[in-house]
Formats: sequence, structure tokens, C-alpha cells
Amino acid sequence: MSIPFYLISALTIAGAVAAMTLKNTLHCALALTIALAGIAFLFLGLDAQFVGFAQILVYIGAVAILVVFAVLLTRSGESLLPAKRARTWLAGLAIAAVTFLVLGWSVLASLYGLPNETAAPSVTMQQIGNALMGPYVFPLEVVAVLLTAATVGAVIVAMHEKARNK
Amino acid sequence: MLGEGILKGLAQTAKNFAGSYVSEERLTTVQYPEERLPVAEASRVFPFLVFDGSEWLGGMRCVACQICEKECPPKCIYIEKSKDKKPDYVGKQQFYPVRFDIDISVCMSCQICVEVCPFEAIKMDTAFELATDDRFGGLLLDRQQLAKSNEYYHSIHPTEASEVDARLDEEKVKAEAKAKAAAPAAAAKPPAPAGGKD
Amino acid sequence: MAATFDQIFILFRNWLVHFLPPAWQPAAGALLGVIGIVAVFPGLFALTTLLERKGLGRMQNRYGPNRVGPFGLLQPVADGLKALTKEDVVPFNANGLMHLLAPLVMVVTVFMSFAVLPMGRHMELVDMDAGLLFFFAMGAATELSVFMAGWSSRNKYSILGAMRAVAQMISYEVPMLLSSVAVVMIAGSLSLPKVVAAQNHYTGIFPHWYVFTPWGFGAALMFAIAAIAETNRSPFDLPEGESEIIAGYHTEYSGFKFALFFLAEYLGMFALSGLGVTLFMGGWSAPFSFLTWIPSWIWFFAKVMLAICVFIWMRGTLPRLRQDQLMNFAWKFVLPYSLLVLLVTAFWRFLPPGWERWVVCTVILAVAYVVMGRAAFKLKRVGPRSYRYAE
Amino acid sequence: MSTFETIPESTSQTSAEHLAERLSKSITAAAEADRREGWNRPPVFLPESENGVLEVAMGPHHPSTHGVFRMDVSVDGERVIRLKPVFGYLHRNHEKIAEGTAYLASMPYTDRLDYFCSLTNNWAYALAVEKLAGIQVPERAEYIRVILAELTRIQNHAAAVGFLLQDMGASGTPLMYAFREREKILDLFEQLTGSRMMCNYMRFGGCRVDVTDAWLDRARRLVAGMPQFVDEFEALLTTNEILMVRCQGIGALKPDLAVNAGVTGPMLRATGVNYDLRKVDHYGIYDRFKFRIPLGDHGDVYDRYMVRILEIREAVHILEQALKEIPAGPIMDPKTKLRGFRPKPGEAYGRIEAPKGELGFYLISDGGSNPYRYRVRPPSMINLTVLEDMCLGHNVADVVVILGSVDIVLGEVDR
Amino acid sequence: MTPLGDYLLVAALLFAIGLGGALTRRSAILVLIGIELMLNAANLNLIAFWRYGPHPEALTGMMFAIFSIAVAAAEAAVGLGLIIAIYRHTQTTDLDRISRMKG
Repeated sequence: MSIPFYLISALTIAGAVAAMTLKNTLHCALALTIALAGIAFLFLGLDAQFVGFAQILVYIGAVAILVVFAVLLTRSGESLLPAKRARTWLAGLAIAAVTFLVLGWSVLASLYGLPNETAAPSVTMQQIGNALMGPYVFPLEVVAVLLTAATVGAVIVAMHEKARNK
Repeated sequence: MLGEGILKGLAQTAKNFAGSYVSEERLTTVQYPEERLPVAEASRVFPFLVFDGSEWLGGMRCVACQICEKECPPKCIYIEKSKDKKPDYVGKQQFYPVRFDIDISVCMSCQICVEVCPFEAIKMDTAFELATDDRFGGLLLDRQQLAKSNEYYHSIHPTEASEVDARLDEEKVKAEAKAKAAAPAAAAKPPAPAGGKD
Repeated sequence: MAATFDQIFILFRNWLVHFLPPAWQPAAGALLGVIGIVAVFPGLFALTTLLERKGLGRMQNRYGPNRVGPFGLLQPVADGLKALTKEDVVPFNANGLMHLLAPLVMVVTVFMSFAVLPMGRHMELVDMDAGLLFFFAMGAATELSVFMAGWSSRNKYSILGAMRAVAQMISYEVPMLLSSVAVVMIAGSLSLPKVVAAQNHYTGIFPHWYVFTPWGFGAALMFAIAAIAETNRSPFDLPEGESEIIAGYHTEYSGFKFALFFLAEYLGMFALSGLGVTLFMGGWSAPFSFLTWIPSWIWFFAKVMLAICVFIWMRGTLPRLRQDQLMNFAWKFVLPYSLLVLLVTAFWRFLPPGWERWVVCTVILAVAYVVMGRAAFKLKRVGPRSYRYAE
Repeated sequence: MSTFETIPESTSQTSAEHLAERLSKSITAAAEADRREGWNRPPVFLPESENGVLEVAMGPHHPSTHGVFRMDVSVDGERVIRLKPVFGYLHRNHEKIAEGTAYLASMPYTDRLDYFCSLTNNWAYALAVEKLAGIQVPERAEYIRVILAELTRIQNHAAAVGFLLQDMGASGTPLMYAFREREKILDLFEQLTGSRMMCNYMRFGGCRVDVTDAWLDRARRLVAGMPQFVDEFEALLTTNEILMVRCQGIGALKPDLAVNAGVTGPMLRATGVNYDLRKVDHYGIYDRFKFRIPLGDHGDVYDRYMVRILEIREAVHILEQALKEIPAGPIMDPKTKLRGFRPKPGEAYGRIEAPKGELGFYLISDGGSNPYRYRVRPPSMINLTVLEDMCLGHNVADVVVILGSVDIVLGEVDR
Repeated sequence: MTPLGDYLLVAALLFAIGLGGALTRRSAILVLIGIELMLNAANLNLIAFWRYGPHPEALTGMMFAIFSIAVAAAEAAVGLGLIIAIYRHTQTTDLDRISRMKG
């Protein structure tokens, strides 16, 4: 029941809710950043140092900036029109609530079976490196190919448009 | 290869950085209020009126001929002629300026007034710290403020001043010689005809 | 005696902390470390602003500031006071919260990145296993604050300036990461004190710094270029270039917030030159074996100040690159060359130690550098020209 | 670069009315908003047309426009599609005033035309009046004029290159080196003429003050030290990769466009056209000195920079020869009267190779003591007319560099 | 030591918020932000189970999380590229109006 956990998770959830409900899209992007930072701290709380810093580096360093760039390039930052709901917004909320109830119930139901106190595993970078290069070397190569394809794809999609309407 | 020019440029600035501590050639900055660069002898800022002897109004060379007032491109000189006369350095009776104002906010120190002045009465000063906070009156110098002694003129422009003095002395000698020559003739002329043109 | 003088700060901290009840001692120790950093580096920042202006002055054959205090030493104090007393103008329809938050986020993240730098033997604030990764994570957060600054001042030009600055920082962050990965490959660990330990031994009187190895020199060069670009300095200071119409993301800031941006820029310079010194120039290890009696933290700060002098030197000499040239240079020269350095480091690692691997690596790197340099210039038909004379 | 006919049609005449009408609309909107919301309403941003064209006024007090000079640049993304130079902020009605004052009285005003090279302005005006009134100039005065003109050319080119580097962001270092050398030359001027920049030294038929031997020795020492300065300057700049990348291929000017537009001076010679008045007009005694004219072949910013540097070297050669051969003798035709100078009616056009180009004075005299018509051919302004052709297609950072390479002085542009 | 259940609850709530946002909002970018949140919630679950799992030294959970972060980054890049392309083409990011597949 450590206080920092509650603090950080409250911050994360607040960031997430703000990201979903704010009118101005750019404020949503910044709220998303707060949520991602909160999740990174949660990872650090779970002694997963590498993932925590990777999360900060990848998400806050790149994805958040990407979202902000997208918001600016599509000029949706300035248009302060009321938070338009999709036509079927009510159904969406209902589905979300149902999923939360189902997940929440399943967690609470199996609460007694879950191991609660285990010693903090001391994970060193050495182990992660060996794991990545050992059993997980194939997924690593696949992800590398995927990332290159994604970069090239994104550039072509944007570039293609620019060339056509010139 | 890439970066060669940049390295050469960096070497240059390093040389200048070191040089500024060492060579007089490079560090030419002067800490102005404490240290001052010697003012060039020929430099000119604003005009001033020269007077001989000690008393500034009596010895003033200016005879209010207003040539400089006409010739001044920005028209910054204002002269009022006097009714009576006073003797100049040769002894001849000459007018003198009752008012001689120069508006140094208008004057562009072009020194044409010095060139056209036949009486060597106006010269260029080298004092340049004339800042005042009074925009109008402060920069309008009257003849009292403009008048400076010949010794001061010698102190700021020594060579030019000595040439001017040489010329004036030679003129004085010529004038006295003429006066001496004219004196006996004048003396001879009165006994002969009573009238005569004088 | 030398050892005690070397560890003087640690001993001082332990002596201070032992007054407290043992329960609080670790927390108090950490707090003292933080206070140390937050005091030392802004002090260095003040000194550097004076150093920069005097250095630039001397490079341009004029005195630097020497009116405020003896030799101008109180000039930073005067600048600080001026910054504090200046009116803090916030644009009319600016977004108040983000306008205020941007400089704070920037300064905080840069201060946090100092935590992992080993400033002396056992003098790193926290010895993190993934220290280098933490450093770059903090580096990534500053881009966001640049954007918040640009966007929140609602001025069309500062948005453009912010987008340019962020694009530049991102495209130079990739080669910076790659060149530091080369060091990790050889040192075998992400933790910076281990990297320094790996460099801290000598053959004869010469140290085993990585900058003296071929791959290390290549990586150090690319790291230096990326570091200069990352902190928007000298040839890459386009975002706030005054001769451009787009005047950079901190146009709408004045007074204390502008001083914070200024502080953040200089702290970024310290952090990156500190990292560069740790990765390539042996952190706090002495340059010659017979000099090890001098305390280690003196070496770290001497090298950082040396790096700062190089920053100032570049600023005094080089004109500015244009935005598109800047980006092309990043993606078409610095990044490929960093990848090549990674390859050569791998060779270096797996070739048997001896003169062959020196020759192989040096040849590959040198040839690649010359060829890529010439190709880059041939492509744009740029090069020294000869001139004819008429009659 | 693009010649006249390939300018995209979107910037044809209609867009001017379109822009004007939108501007007026935004101004009335601003007035209305003022009435409605009082004085502290948000400012009306610059009108931005639909297809993303951003109109930017690089305003009169922009840090790198060498004085009060505005350029209305319309930028599509990063590229410049239209550039309208607006000058006249420093117009002092020099020519009308000259019609009302005596010939000699407007000589000090010529200092204020191109305030970087007052001595060449004086010389051009003196040359025109001498042509008008048919006055002969003694040998020694001609030598002094050549010496002073070449010294002015050196300090002007050094300053021009310094300002060009300043526009490229070199934080003042080359500018400071250039000004350090320029100060030495200006000290020489002060010791001779009395003022560093406003010399007012030349008179119709010669010079005002004779040159002392001490001054000539100081000049010889200065000229001896000049090549070392230029070598340092070139070592710092010429092979600098960043400078080459920023300048080569930027703002290229084709020779035929340059000649048609009347461009003269280093800008014209950078395009490869061999036109230097010192060789074409044979005025003064330039024929006695051996010197060469550097020519570029791309006509871009880098060539203009290099032509100026090489011209400094040529000027040093001329000075060495002139300072060696200067004869003794009078410096002023004794007969010429200072006041009451009334040339016979007629017209004359005197022109010289000023550092910025062909500086000409056209005088019509009706026999009176002041000229009937007094016209100055300003090389800076005429070189400025081709600014838009050089800037089309480049991006905004280059516009600043191209303007720096044209080397204009607003005193001469606006007169 | 905060029990595993709390982490799972937080992750579930985050997932629900992401899902709700993705379903209700009309702006394409906000839908993408919602998806981002859902992915992160899944990552949180992975790390939580790895942390409290029987033998954490096998690092499986952590590896999953690392690869999931990489994939999510790639997905975000392509997604935003698409959004920008669509915006350039149809000048709107309003999902209701971008329903026709016309080229």
C-alpha cells in the first residue's frame, strides 16, 4: 500500500482521462505525455529499469512529439470546435464500461490466488543483453525489419502525397 | 577532405586569440574614458573663433564680413554686425560681430567656413566631448563660448597655427611698412593743398 | 593524503550526514548530493557566460566585459540581476500554464540527467545500471519542452522556430545514441562509472582513453557534431539565428523565464560535454600516469571546461548552416558514418589485439570519411574555385 | 535560376490587387475591432492567403538589412515566390538641395551619399565639375586621388565581406578583423583630411590639403601589412566548408540579365562580364599602373565574395606603385577661385569605379553659381533592382545572404 | 510492496479509458492516442505479471514488453503518416466524414 504507487497511478489515470476528454487536441497530446510518464514510473516501481527508461525514450521522446507534429500538420490544434462525439458515442462508452467491469471482476475474483510478496528480482543489463541476443535474437531481427519498413512506409505515404499535389 | 577549411578557420581564430594577448598589432582597443587615443593633429570637430592677446572681444579677428554665413552649406552660422568699429591686429578700424551663433547640432563640421574666411578668424576645434542634455539652448554656442585664444589654437593645430601666424605677421609688417611710407606722404600732403582726398 | 583529498566531498558528506539519525542518513546523503549539483552547475553556468563573452572578445581582438567587477567577474551577477528584474511579458492569448511550464520542465530534465555523470572516483550521484539510457531518456524529454515553449506563445514564428528546433534535435539524437553505443560495445556496460573504469588504466604514461583508438576517434567526432547540434550551438544554431526571420521558440519569453531557457541551454552543454568526456576521454581519469595524485574531480571539470572552450571556439569562428543543409548533413553524413563506426567497433572487438586491427580500423574509417566527404561536396557541385583575370 | 518568363503565374498582376484588397479588408476589420473591443484587442496577424503562402515583411529594422530597407517577401513553405524591395526610408532630398546650393557647398553632402567611401564620392563629383568647367588637375593631386580611392576600396570591400559573414551568422569575428584593418585606413584619412568618414577633401582642380612625407610613410607601412591581413582573412573564410555550402550556387545572376539591368561593380564582374571603369574610361592616371581585373564565372554569392577579396589584392598592387612614384608639386590649380565659382552653361557626366559600382554625377549648369540639375547615378540602388530575380526559388535564409552579397548602403540607395 | 491486483486494476482502467476514447472521439488523432493508451495498459500487465511471476529471471515478460514498445512505436509512426496523408487529401481529420474509400 505504498503511497507513491497511488500517487503515480492517480496521475496516470488523470492524464489518460484528460487525454480522452479535452477539447483542444494539443492539450490531449500533452495529457497523453503525462500518462505515458506515469506508466514509465510504474515500470520503475516494478523494478523494470530498462523498460521504464526505454518507455520514456521511445514514447515521450518520439511518439508524443510525433502526435504533436501530427496535430499541428493537420491544423486540428486551433479549431476549438466543441468536443465532437462520434455518432455512436454512447455505445462506445457502454462497451468500454462493460470491458472494465469484466476485467475488474476477473481480477478481484482471482485475487487470493495471485502471489503478492516476492523478492525484487535484480535484473542487470547483462542479463537483458544476453536474453536479447540469446533466445530472443530472432524476434529482435524481425522487429528491426519491421521498424525499417515502418519508417520507409511512413515517409512514402507522406512524401507521395506531397509529390502528387504539387 | 571535409572539415579541412573549418580547421584552418579555427586555427586563425586561435592565432588571433593568442595574438590579442601578445601583439600590439591585434589588440587595438583602447579603454576610452581612462585611456585616450591621441587626437590626430588635422582632425576637425566644430568651429571656434580665434582672438589674439588676452581680452576675447578686443582681440577677436572676426570682422563680421558674413562670408562664412553665406557659404555654410547647412546654414548654421548667424551673425549680427556691430554699428561701431574696433581696431584689429593691424590697427585698422573694423566691425565686429555683436552676435555670432553657431548651432553645432546643425553644423556637419565640413570646414568650408575655415577655407573661405579671408581673415583667419574661424578655425576647427578638436574637442569632441560636447554632449549636453539640453536639446536646443545647449547646442547653440554664442560668441562668448566660441571665442578661444590663439595660444589654444597653437596647442591643438601647431603646424597650421604657426603658418597662419607667419602669414599674419608678414601682413602686419607689410601694412606697417605701407603705413610708414604713407605717413610722410600724408604729412607732406597737408601742408601743400589744404583739402586733398584722405 | 591524496586519497583523502580525492574523496574530500564524499568524506565531507558522510561527516555531515552522521549527525542525523541512521534512518534518515541515505535520504540526507542523496539530498546533499543533489544540493551539490544544483549549486555547482549554475555556478559554472555563470562562469561560462563570462568565459564565453571574454573568449569571443579575445578571438575578435577586443576585451571581453571588464567593467563590472575586477576583470568583469561580476558580469554574470549583473546579467542575473537584469534577467530577474526584467518584466515578465506573457503574450496576450498565450496558454499561461504551458508558457510557464516549458522552461521549468526543460531545466528539471537537464538537471536530472546530471545524476548519472561520474564527476570523480565514487562521486556519481547514483550508480545506475542503465545510466547511459537514463541520460538519453532525459535528453529526449527536453525536446517536448522546446515544443511546449514554441506552441504556447501562440506566435506563428515561434511555432515555426520550435518545429525547426525539434526536428533538428531529433535528427541529431540518433547519431548521438549510435556513437555512444559504440563505447558500450567495447566497455561492456551501460553504467558510466564502469565505462570510466574500463578506460582508467595506462600503458607507460599514456592512458587507455577511447578517443585514442581509431573507432573511438570516429565515434567521438560524430558525438561532438551531434552534441553541438543537440544543444543548438554554433554552426547549428539556426533556431534562434537572429539573421533569420523565424526567431526561435523563446522569442515570447522575457525576464526570468528567458534566463531559465538560457540556463537550460548551458546546462545541456555541460551535460553533453560531461557525457562526451566520460565516454571518450576517460571521465575523471588523469591524462598521464604520473598525474594520478591530483584529485579525480579536478580532471573531470578540467575536461568539461575544455569541451566548453571548444564550443565557444566553434561559435566564434563558423558561420551558420541552413536548415535543410543541417538536416541533410545529419541524415546523409553523420548517421551513415556512425553506423560505419559501429561496424568498425565490432571488427575492433573481435579482431585479436595487435597492430593489424589498428591498421584495419584506421584505414576503413579514414577512407570512408574522405570518400563520403568528397561525394557530399561533389553532389552539390560545391568546392574551391579558381578565378581568371582580364587583361 | 528562373528568368522573367518562367515566374509562376500565381504571382501575376491579379495577385497584387488580390493582396491589396485583402490588406484593405484586414485594415477595415482592424478598425472595426478597435471600435468594438477598445484598444487592447489581439493584434491582426499578417493576412495569410489560402494556399499557404505566408507574406512576411522583413521590416525596416530587421537586423540584417544594412540600414532602413524593407523587403515584402511572400514565402510558399520555405521557398520565396515573390520579393518586393521597398526603400526610401532614408531619402534626404539630396539632389533638390544641391540645386539650391553652390557647387562647393554640396561637396560635403557627397560624403553622406555612400558613407562607407566618402573619398570616391568626392572624387566622382569633383571629376564631373572639372569636366563641366574644363579645369586641369596637377600631377600630384591625381596621384593623391588614386591613393585615397584605392584605400577606400580596400576598407569598403573588407567591411562588405565582414557584413556578409555577419549575415551568415559568424557572430562578428570576420567583421571585427575587417574593422580592425579598416580603422587603420580611417586613421590615415583622419590624419590627412581631418575626419575619418566625412572627408570633404577633394576640390575642383585638386585637393584641399597637401600630403606630408610622414603620412606617406605611414601609408606605405599600412600597405605593406595589408597582404598579410588578406591572407589571414582568406585562410579563415575562403575554403570554409560551411561558407562554400551556404554561398555557392546561391543568388546566381546571369550575365545578360546583369548587363540589361545596368548592374555594375563587383556584382557584374562576378558574372564574368569584363567591365571596370578604370580600364574602360581611362579617367585619372590609372593607365600608368599595372593591375588586373578579377572575373568570376558563376555570378553567385561566393563569386562576389571572391571578386571583392581579389580586388583588395589588386588595390594593394596599385597603392604600392602609386606610393612609390608620387611626384612633388602643387596639389591645387592656383587660379581656381573658391567662392563665386560659375561654370559656363553646359552639361557633364563624370563617373568613376566606386567600390560598389559605377558612381556617376550628371550636372547641367545654366551659368549660375548653383547647378540647374544635379543627378547621382547610385550603383547600390541599381544593383538592388535585380534582387528579386536572384532570390526567386531560394529560401528565406538565403535572401539575407544574397542581400549581404549585393553590398548596399542605404545612404546611396535613397539619396 | 503493492500487491499485483492493484497493478492489474490500474492497467484495466487504463485499457478501458483508451477503448472508450477510441470509440467515442471523432478526431482520428485522438483515436490513435486511445490505441496508444490501450497498448501501454497491456505493457503494464506484462511487466506486472513478469514482476510477480514464478521465475522473473527468465525475463520473458520484460522481453514481451520491450518488443511491444518497439512495435507500438512503428504502428504510431505509420498511423500518423496515414492521418497526415488523409488530411492532405480530404482536408479533414473527422472520422465520420472520411468514410468513402474513393481514391
